[in-house]
Amino acid sequence: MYSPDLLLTMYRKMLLARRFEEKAGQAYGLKKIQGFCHLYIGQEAVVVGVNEALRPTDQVMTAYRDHVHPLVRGADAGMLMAELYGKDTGYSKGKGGSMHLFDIEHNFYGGYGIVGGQIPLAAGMAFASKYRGEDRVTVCSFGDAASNQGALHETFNMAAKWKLPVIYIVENNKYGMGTDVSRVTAEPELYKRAASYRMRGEKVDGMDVLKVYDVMKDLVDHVRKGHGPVLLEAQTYRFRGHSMSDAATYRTKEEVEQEKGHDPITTLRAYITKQKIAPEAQFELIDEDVKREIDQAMTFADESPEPPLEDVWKHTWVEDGEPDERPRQRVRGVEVTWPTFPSQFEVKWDLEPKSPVAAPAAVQQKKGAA
Amino acid sequence: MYSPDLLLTMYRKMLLARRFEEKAGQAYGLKKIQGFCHLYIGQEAVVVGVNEALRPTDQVMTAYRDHVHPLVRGADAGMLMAELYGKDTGYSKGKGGSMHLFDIEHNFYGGYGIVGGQIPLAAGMAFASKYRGEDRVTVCSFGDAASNQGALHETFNMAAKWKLPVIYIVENNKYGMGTDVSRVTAEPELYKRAASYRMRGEKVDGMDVLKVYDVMKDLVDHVRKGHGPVLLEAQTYRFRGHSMSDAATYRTKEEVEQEKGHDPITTLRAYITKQKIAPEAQFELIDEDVKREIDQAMTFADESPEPPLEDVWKHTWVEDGEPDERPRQRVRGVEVTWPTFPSQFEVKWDLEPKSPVAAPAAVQQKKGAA
Amino acid sequence: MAELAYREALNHALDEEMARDPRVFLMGEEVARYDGAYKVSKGLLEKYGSARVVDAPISELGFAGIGVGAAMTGLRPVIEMMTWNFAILAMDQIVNNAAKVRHMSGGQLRCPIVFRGPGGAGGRLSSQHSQALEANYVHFPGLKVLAPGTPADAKGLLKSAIRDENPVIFIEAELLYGSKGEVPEGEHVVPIGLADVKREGSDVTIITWSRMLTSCVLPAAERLAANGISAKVLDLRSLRPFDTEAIAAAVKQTNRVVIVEEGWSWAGFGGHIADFIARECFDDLDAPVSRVHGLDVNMSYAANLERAIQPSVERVIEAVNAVLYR
Amino acid sequence: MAELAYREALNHALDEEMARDPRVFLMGEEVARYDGAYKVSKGLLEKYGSARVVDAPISELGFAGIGVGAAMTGLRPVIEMMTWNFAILAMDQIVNNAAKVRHMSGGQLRCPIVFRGPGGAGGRLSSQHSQALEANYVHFPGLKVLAPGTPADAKGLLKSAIRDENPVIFIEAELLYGSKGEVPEGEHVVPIGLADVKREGSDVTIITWSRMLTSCVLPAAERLAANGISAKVLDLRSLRPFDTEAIAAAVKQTNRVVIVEEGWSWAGFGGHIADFIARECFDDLDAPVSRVHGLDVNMSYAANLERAIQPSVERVIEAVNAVLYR
Ligand SMILES: Cc1ncc(C[n+]2csc(CCOP(=O)(O)OP(=O)(O)O)c2C)c(N)n1
Ligand SMILES: Cc1ncc(C[n+]2csc(CCOP(=O)(O)OP(=O)(O)O)c2C)c(N)n1
Ligand SMILES: [Mg+2]
Ligand SMILES: [Mg+2]
Repeated sequence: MYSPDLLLTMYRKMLLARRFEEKAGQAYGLKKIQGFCHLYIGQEAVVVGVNEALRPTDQVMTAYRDHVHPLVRGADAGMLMAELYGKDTGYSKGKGGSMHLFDIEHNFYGGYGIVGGQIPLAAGMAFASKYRGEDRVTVCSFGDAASNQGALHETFNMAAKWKLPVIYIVENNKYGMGTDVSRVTAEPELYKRAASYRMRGEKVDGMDVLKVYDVMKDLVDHVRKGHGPVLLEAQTYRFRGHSMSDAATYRTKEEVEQEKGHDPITTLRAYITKQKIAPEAQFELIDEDVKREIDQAMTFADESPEPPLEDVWKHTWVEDGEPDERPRQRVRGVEVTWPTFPSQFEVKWDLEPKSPVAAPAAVQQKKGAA
Repeated sequence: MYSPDLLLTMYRKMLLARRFEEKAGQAYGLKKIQGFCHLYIGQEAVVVGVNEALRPTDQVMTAYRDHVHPLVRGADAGMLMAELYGKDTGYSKGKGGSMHLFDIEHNFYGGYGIVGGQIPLAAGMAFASKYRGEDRVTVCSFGDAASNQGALHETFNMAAKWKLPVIYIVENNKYGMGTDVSRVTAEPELYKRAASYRMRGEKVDGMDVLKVYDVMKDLVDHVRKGHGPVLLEAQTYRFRGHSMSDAATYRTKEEVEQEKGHDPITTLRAYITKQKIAPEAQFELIDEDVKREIDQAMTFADESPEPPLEDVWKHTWVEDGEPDERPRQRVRGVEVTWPTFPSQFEVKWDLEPKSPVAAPAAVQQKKGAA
Repeated sequence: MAELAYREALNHALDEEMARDPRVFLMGEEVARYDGAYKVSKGLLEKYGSARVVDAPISELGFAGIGVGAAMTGLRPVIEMMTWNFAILAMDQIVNNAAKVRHMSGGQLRCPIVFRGPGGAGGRLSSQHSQALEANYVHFPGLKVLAPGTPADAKGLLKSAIRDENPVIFIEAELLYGSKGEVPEGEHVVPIGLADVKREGSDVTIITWSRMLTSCVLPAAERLAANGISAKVLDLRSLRPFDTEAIAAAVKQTNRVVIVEEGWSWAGFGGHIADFIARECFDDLDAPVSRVHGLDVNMSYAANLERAIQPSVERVIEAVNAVLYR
Repeated sequence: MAELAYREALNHALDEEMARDPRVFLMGEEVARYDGAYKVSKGLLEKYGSARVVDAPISELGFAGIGVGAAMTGLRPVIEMMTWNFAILAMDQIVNNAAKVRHMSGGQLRCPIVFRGPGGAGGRLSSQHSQALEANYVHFPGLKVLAPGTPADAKGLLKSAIRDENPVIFIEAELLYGSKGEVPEGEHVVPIGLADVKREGSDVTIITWSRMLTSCVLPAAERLAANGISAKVLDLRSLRPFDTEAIAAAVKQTNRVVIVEEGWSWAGFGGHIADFIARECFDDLDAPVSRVHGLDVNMSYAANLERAIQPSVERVIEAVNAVLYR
């Protein structure tokens, strides 16, 4: 059913994500990373299951728990870590840090710190795709707690009404900081919110990468066909605290231990083994390979210089004629393909196909009508 | 089934509302009223049906289409009109005007101009009632278009989760300014939105005051019993434009004429007549009485002085020891009963009855955890 | 030259830029079928269709953010705020996303978007509907802020705003939409950052922008002239960036300055300009900079109070007399 | 006197006011079971129960408005914003309802509410999380704005804020929560509107508020003293209203002024104070007022850039030398 390649890719990516985050956590302990730092450990099945159902040209964005989303899209681990370190070789030249990773080359559009703030952006990106007639979907993740933001309500309504090609993933890890989602949410079954907008809503076991992948395949198909946006609730769990400074005493040891029993990496590995798709030795190769990649990333980040001081003046505004930065090109010296959008095209979309109400005759008025 | 007294009160109030608005419209034409002025003509069944199901101590608020809401609560028509004229004898001493009527004596809490902005306020008022253990409900109206504001989503969630004694009335008059609600709303059956918050949602024919009254009786009961907030969609129609400067070409003459066929005042009068509750002569008495009241109101507004110029400096802040204004007392010289709230009481409400999750041990942290 | 109303000038700018560049679209409440609450977008729906002239629900935060997302991926949105009073709801998307996304992405993204709509008093609208809020946006790095006071500047600056690679806050004046003025024919683009001398003079410089130019400042200058006082009128038009050179030159020439703005004084934009002058042109000043601004109170509905709260010709004349020690 | 951390001082103020007045309640994200994201509300849930210490969902606009409604009907809410960066989402409720409801009702209603939470940089948090936004609130009539820089002032001013009959914006400093200082025992209330001389001096006045007091200004004054320059340090604490008399007296005494603030300069609060001084104390000034402020760019994450963007002891010393023409 699943190709060995797909399964092993998923395995490798989940492991890469895990190891990256573990190292990030250690680096935080050493004060190499500072500020807020939100690890994704435990939730890997969501990001990987989602990503493998997408095309490289699809667009992805998320909140501040964002290290892993670009990583599984193909971002350079060393440059991600360098960004976490605040180094010149980071994706944002050290300007964004942990919460604001961006890898546009791989269609990863960030990394946002205001809870719920990215939700409208994704609809806008989907709007642009539809406007230009592109065959592209945008995927936007947010947390369970973000679902109580007004921005969600406003955006879902427009996305649904305009049938925008956007997939919203609520990564329901049961807590927003220290608050159990059901303590502050009248309808804690979050996917049910979709109905208010006549939007398709689904839930999935977010600890099982294959289930995530399966439902996503279906949803991506639905959206690509022009049936409008969807909301997918992925039920998952973060094994660590909300951020590095969270002692996480709001949940019991037992609860955490029990959830750790559903480690998505272990689960997939067991599946692969059971299906006899790969021998133990192959896992060992992958483990080593991942370890090497992460070690290199750490060394790279460690050895990278700070950004030059005069950079404080850059990138608050776009100066006349200033091009966009292409991080891997700048840092690694490779030629990258960069997503470009046409400046001349025809807009064929009729966003509001004629309804029974006739357009009004234009009226000249002396005064506004608000 | 309905007492004659109730029926005739409803009739009188709807008529009073209608006449008040007609005169306001005329005064606008004469530039005695300026700025924005939103008439309620056609929607009277909603406000009266709602109001008659309430106690005087219940609290009411609405948006900027607000002349009639205080009127049917018992506000002084002359002082309301004076406010529309911007006179010193107005409820807000001419500071608020058409969009910001307030009559706290009658528990009418305003008159707000930011679409959707009053929705959280009502929940806050209901919060205060519940906090003090009062047996009081708060009713908040808003328009169909307001239902797409994020404030609604955020507030409904909290109101439902905390079981606040608040009733939301969406006065669905089919248009927000020139926009048909179904053109911008993915789920145009607005009462269905309640389900997203596990809230009770109902719809009612808002052109029939008795139907509105009936459902409201039931809903008020539900809310007073502590079952949490409700959303009532009253399907109604405004016979005039959105505001005085709206030529209303976005709807057809036929549509307007057809809706005018459901005039709520005519409908109630026919019912009363059919039930042989009141003879024609009694209606004539009421009509005359209403006419007299409105005429007096117009004269009063006309003859009232402008506010004194030094008033610009008042009421932006509360000065030390400054009491609240009691408009009827100030203007009419009568002693009024003013809603007061205790400053010493015991809070017995347990907003969040113990859930399985234990409260965390307090943790001292070096750093914030956001 | 054609005589156009302010709203028509804006309409022409939108029309020309939409014709020129398919990436430009207009979104906001009532902009399509209703032709705009203030008729600025008249006729555009018919011409450009429903995907380029989009009637949005009353969801300011949401559609502001949709604009930002579209701008990040290659479009050039013009987001109409029915008034800037309502845009307060959208401020998070404007200041936390539009103004910061280039920076946070280390220059990978840009956000060429225009947020436009009327600011200031609309005439008898009381407290919630009468605010001149430019100061709140001028504060944020990453944004440009424009506030034209004439039809020609409205057109020319809106075209520049749409072509700019950065987020631009474009504040029109609710009470100017019907006002008329000459607008150059053909391609008329006013560069961002240049002030304009709307009247030459030598005794005092009056610095202003947006509606105050025609409602108070020019009439005051006229009356001052009749009294033998020659007032130079400098219309900033562009608030961020503003034209430091033009201001410095005017101060050097007249040594006396009055700043006139509709908004409140506390941490207002006029105070920023005054502070700039006091520090950068200290030696050229013969008197402290004087300011005329909306009274620091909430706006009243009553006609007489509303009048008293707003800057007036009389208050401008008084301020000029004060800096001239007359 | 007890030595307390800034967060403890705030906690005591809340605790005392809640004990004193049952109308006072605290609402915000994580304020109850988690004891507050910054532990300001530690222990209050246990003491006052879940209706008086309320964990809200992440719905800033909604719960700000709920606070306003509760304040309009007899309660005295304290609304915690996890940081002021997030409160931008709630700004409409703060400036359009809380600040205006007394006025629009012609004095029938009042809105005694405190919005409080940390402002300014938190340390390596990049652009969206590091903003000092007092200027945006100071702008609006109807609001009072406070920004204490020491534990004693934090406690005393928060008590005043809770007792005030108006909406109060109470800006704490994220980086000060752990800082310690003497706090008078017993009932300690600091009146709104009074500045405090935190160090006497005669050559120059440095005006500041919030974290800059201890992070830059006092250390700079110390170093200046070693170089024979006597700097007076005036801590405003209360931004709206601010202490015009204390400022005027200080300017009269020292004739030279430096204003130090964390936030941006454009239409910032420092500019407002500078403008006040330039106009009201023109004849007492021997040099233009100088300002030290956060650089007018978006905040970077990188340690060296973040440091460069913020005011520093060096920049304060430099500014003092400049006004002394040294
Ligand atoms: C508007 C806003 N309010 C509050 C915060 C502080 N904050 C950061 S993360 C967070 C919890 C979010 O939880 P959730 O959405 O479930 O995502 P998770 O962290 O679990 O991935 C909070 C309250 C913020 N960043 N933005
Ligand atoms: C936040 C905000 N956005 C826009 C407006 C302008 N406006 C005033 S009324 C209105 C339409 C509201 O329609 P609806 O909610 O259906 O109420 P109705 O007028 O039909 O009673 C609009 C767009 C406003 N006042 N506030
Ligand atoms: Mg979560
Ligand atoms: Mg409507």
